[in-house]
Amino acid sequence: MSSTFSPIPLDDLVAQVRDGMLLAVPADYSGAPMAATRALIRRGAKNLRLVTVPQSTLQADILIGAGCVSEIETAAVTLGEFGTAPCFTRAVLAKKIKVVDATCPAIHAGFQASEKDVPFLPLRGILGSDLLKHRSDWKTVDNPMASGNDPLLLIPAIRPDVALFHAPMADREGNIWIGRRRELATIAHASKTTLVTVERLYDGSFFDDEKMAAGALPAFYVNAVAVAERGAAPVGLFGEYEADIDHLRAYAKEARTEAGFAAYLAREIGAAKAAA
Amino acid sequence: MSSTFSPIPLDDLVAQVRDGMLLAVPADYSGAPMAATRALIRRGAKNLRLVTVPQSTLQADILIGAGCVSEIETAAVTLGEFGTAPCFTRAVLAKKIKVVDATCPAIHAGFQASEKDVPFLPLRGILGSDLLKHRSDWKTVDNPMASGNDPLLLIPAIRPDVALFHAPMADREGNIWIGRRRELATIAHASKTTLVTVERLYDGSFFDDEKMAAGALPAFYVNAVAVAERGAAPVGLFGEYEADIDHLRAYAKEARTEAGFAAYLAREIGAAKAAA
Amino acid sequence: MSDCRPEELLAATLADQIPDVRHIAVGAASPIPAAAALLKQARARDRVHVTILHSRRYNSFTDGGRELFDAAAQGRIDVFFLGGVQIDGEANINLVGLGDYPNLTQRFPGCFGAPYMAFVVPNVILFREEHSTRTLVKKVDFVSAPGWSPEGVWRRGGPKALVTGLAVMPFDASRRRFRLASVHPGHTAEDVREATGFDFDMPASVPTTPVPDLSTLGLLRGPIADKLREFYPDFADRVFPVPA
Amino acid sequence: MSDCRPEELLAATLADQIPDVRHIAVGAASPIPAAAALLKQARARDRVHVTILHSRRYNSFTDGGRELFDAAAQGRIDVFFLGGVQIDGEANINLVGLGDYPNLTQRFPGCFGAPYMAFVVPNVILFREEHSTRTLVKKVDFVSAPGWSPEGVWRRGGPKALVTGLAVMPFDASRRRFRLASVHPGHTAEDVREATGFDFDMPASVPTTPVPDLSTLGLLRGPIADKLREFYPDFADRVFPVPA
Repeated sequence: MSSTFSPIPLDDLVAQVRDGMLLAVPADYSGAPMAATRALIRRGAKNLRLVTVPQSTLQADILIGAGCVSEIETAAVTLGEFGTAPCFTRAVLAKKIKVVDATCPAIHAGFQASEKDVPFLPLRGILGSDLLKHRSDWKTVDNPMASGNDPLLLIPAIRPDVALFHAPMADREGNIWIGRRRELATIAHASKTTLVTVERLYDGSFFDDEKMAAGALPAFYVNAVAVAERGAAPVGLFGEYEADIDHLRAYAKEARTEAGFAAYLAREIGAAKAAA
Repeated sequence: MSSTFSPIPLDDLVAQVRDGMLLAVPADYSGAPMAATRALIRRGAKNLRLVTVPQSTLQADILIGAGCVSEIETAAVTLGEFGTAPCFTRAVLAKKIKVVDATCPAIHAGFQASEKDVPFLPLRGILGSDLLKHRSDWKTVDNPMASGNDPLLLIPAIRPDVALFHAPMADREGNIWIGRRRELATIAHASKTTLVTVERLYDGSFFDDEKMAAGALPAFYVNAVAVAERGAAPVGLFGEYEADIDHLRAYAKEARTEAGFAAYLAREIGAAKAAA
Repeated sequence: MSDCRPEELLAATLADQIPDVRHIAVGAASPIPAAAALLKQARARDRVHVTILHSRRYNSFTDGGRELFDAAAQGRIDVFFLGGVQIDGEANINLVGLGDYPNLTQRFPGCFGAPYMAFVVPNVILFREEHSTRTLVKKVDFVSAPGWSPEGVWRRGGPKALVTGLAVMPFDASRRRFRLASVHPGHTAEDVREATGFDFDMPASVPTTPVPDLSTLGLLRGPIADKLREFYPDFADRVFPVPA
Repeated sequence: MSDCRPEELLAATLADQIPDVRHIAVGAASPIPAAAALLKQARARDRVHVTILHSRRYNSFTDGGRELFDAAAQGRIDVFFLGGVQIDGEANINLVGLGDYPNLTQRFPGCFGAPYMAFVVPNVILFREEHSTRTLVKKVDFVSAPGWSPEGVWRRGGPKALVTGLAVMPFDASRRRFRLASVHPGHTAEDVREATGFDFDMPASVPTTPVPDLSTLGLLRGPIADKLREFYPDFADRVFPVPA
């Protein structure tokens, strides 16, 4: 990428996530794009199909609670030590969203298949799990490389319309520093469009220093960057800040009721809950 | 890994590469273990089956010239701008070694399959190449995820007995700094045993600094480490030193004859050519 | 027992289930298994690598979220812990919900990596503090990960034992059956039978789970509590309060 | 032409074969294609990303050796250059050897990534300076990468043109045939016919390959020569000597 890179405003960035798109987001340990999520909710995004890589916490829960999500493929949605994810749980039981239950390695494999542009990746294990009963897109075949009976699961490629995540830095060429959170590279490789929010700009090129280059995602995978200070909060950001435990604990309690979640939405995000 | 890590002498390290083993080595841009290769030649290694990830230059050529190799799977062996690899070329034409011709992405896919412990990875392209006529281990199947005619190549897992490469640093816990040469991680993941030579020891843990951690291969993949200063020379080492152009140019000329190569072997490696 | 907290007993008991291995991994939100892994490491003669996903210090993965699963597939992880909202008599675990999926009456987070780790890790230890007919059921409502597999299905490992707040129950995959091996102090085999929704083998005489000795308690309350404080501060403060 | 070196003509001619794209990649040991890619970048209205594997500055891959191939599979690389020890009339290329494999009479390095890149990159440009019946043959001894594929075989791209020291020959995969589009200054269409071992379409009148204009030469000799000096110092010094 040449010197023509420049970040865009956050609202312009999230405008590229259009209603109905398949949206990939990372787990809370690898750059949850919370500022962008709040902006998405404020703009009233609808019918997003979410795929979490491989699980999600607060981000999926508030997107679901705000009525932005019609479907979610996930290995788990939870608030971790603060309990089950209240909006997710409520929406599933009320059948307001469709859950496509998965397991972590299958989601990773689906992204790797897309990264290589192959229709599937084989995966060991999982056979006999009830997941398979509800995943007609997963296919069990007899291992074509073996002579005998050797059932093997094939996981189809997952190709999101857009990937959205938060990272510590973008450099002046638009490269993103992701450190050892390499699933972010895989997510970007696998997605048609990649949108990134960053804490700050880095004055120079990561590629001028092999130590920084080792943690860089090249700019040519990235379609747009917006600066969002503390853009992962109240979730933590690797190497930058810890999760705001008090916020998450309070959320877990407040969002237990619809009314409580609506109050949270209005106060913390400045958004009214979308009509159901 | 705990504080019990300590490097071992180079000769003890290469003693773990036993005759007949399937040995994986990286390309010249990602840490060619030349000091270890010279030690291997001095100890008179025999019948090694070499797999280059995905190609090789001087390393494969001198191992072959010294009579250490019975078989090589490779996407290419060449001295690059200095011409064809003389010992490789001679040995192939004289049928002293068996060449299993491959292509770069197939070798990468074979290692990734092993990394996931799946029997194969599918790969697009390649169909119609004469490579397939001589690779009975590669299998063309009808894409099991498609309804119609969609031929697809399956590449079997490559699982080396031992991986051997050179890297800039090991830390006090035995973690290896590989920077952005991430094929070294894949090679280590895929191999039963991983042996590494390093330029120097790093006083501390890479994991105390997220910037260093981003380029680290965790110690639990590494079976032994030896310190070998300028251990990739006369090949270059990423971020450390450039190739010794004069050496390589002279080698390309000298090794054009058997006698010339024998002289090189005696002078540069201190080894007599093994009996054919 | 007066001097041993339940969490200490469970950590020591879990540690006793861990064979001599090279690499023990602990998933998210598992303070007691984390304590058990660190205890095993501290008491081992040989070097034992412990990965605790929740930790920065005990997590040296650098290849992204898939590395835990790939490393397990490579046979590099010898022990892993799994829980279950429900666990049944054939060691199937349910992490998804109650009711007739997808028509659930209760929803839990989801399967995480359990359907995979249960196959590729040689020694899976099931851990669930609550031992009741609500958690240990005849048949789970949803099989997140099966406890055993029919012949011909590739499977390197699986559940080897279940540890609960009441008992230690090894699992025999060939017989698809648990056996009561010991009952924690203060409880009886009959308590276990009443609190368990599935059939299991009950020997005529069931020993009491040994309480941790002073040296083990010293490790737990000293160096291991200090380590846990990094990544499970709430747990460490509650179970191992720093003396005023 | 007196003022234009052959390498400059070839670089400019290759650049003219590159459509307006986002990402041009250049493999190992390819100084003239590298110059062509940088020239296209310099003259493009929109931002063009150039990856030169041989370079540190023009190589921003961070996912290991597979990334070039994965990025190409993802459709992120629009143009790639391939050579061939032999190239035949159906755009098959041979990088392996002469003779009846594996009983070769001459051995070359090997296929590298050609069998893959020829399928996944939309615009593959074949480049071989030597234009002779030795290099351009009726049928290659070994098909490293086929020039075309039968219906039903997934294929996003393939050879679009061949540039040699004599001529520019676009390739029509549907007809499996080259066409002579232009002959470099100083040569005739008949020269090309005599030096080519395969049949190709020859229009009644064949234009001369345009020589680079002064602005193009200025770019090649100025900023592009400076860039090439980083990773092809020998080539840059030979073709673009720094004035004493």
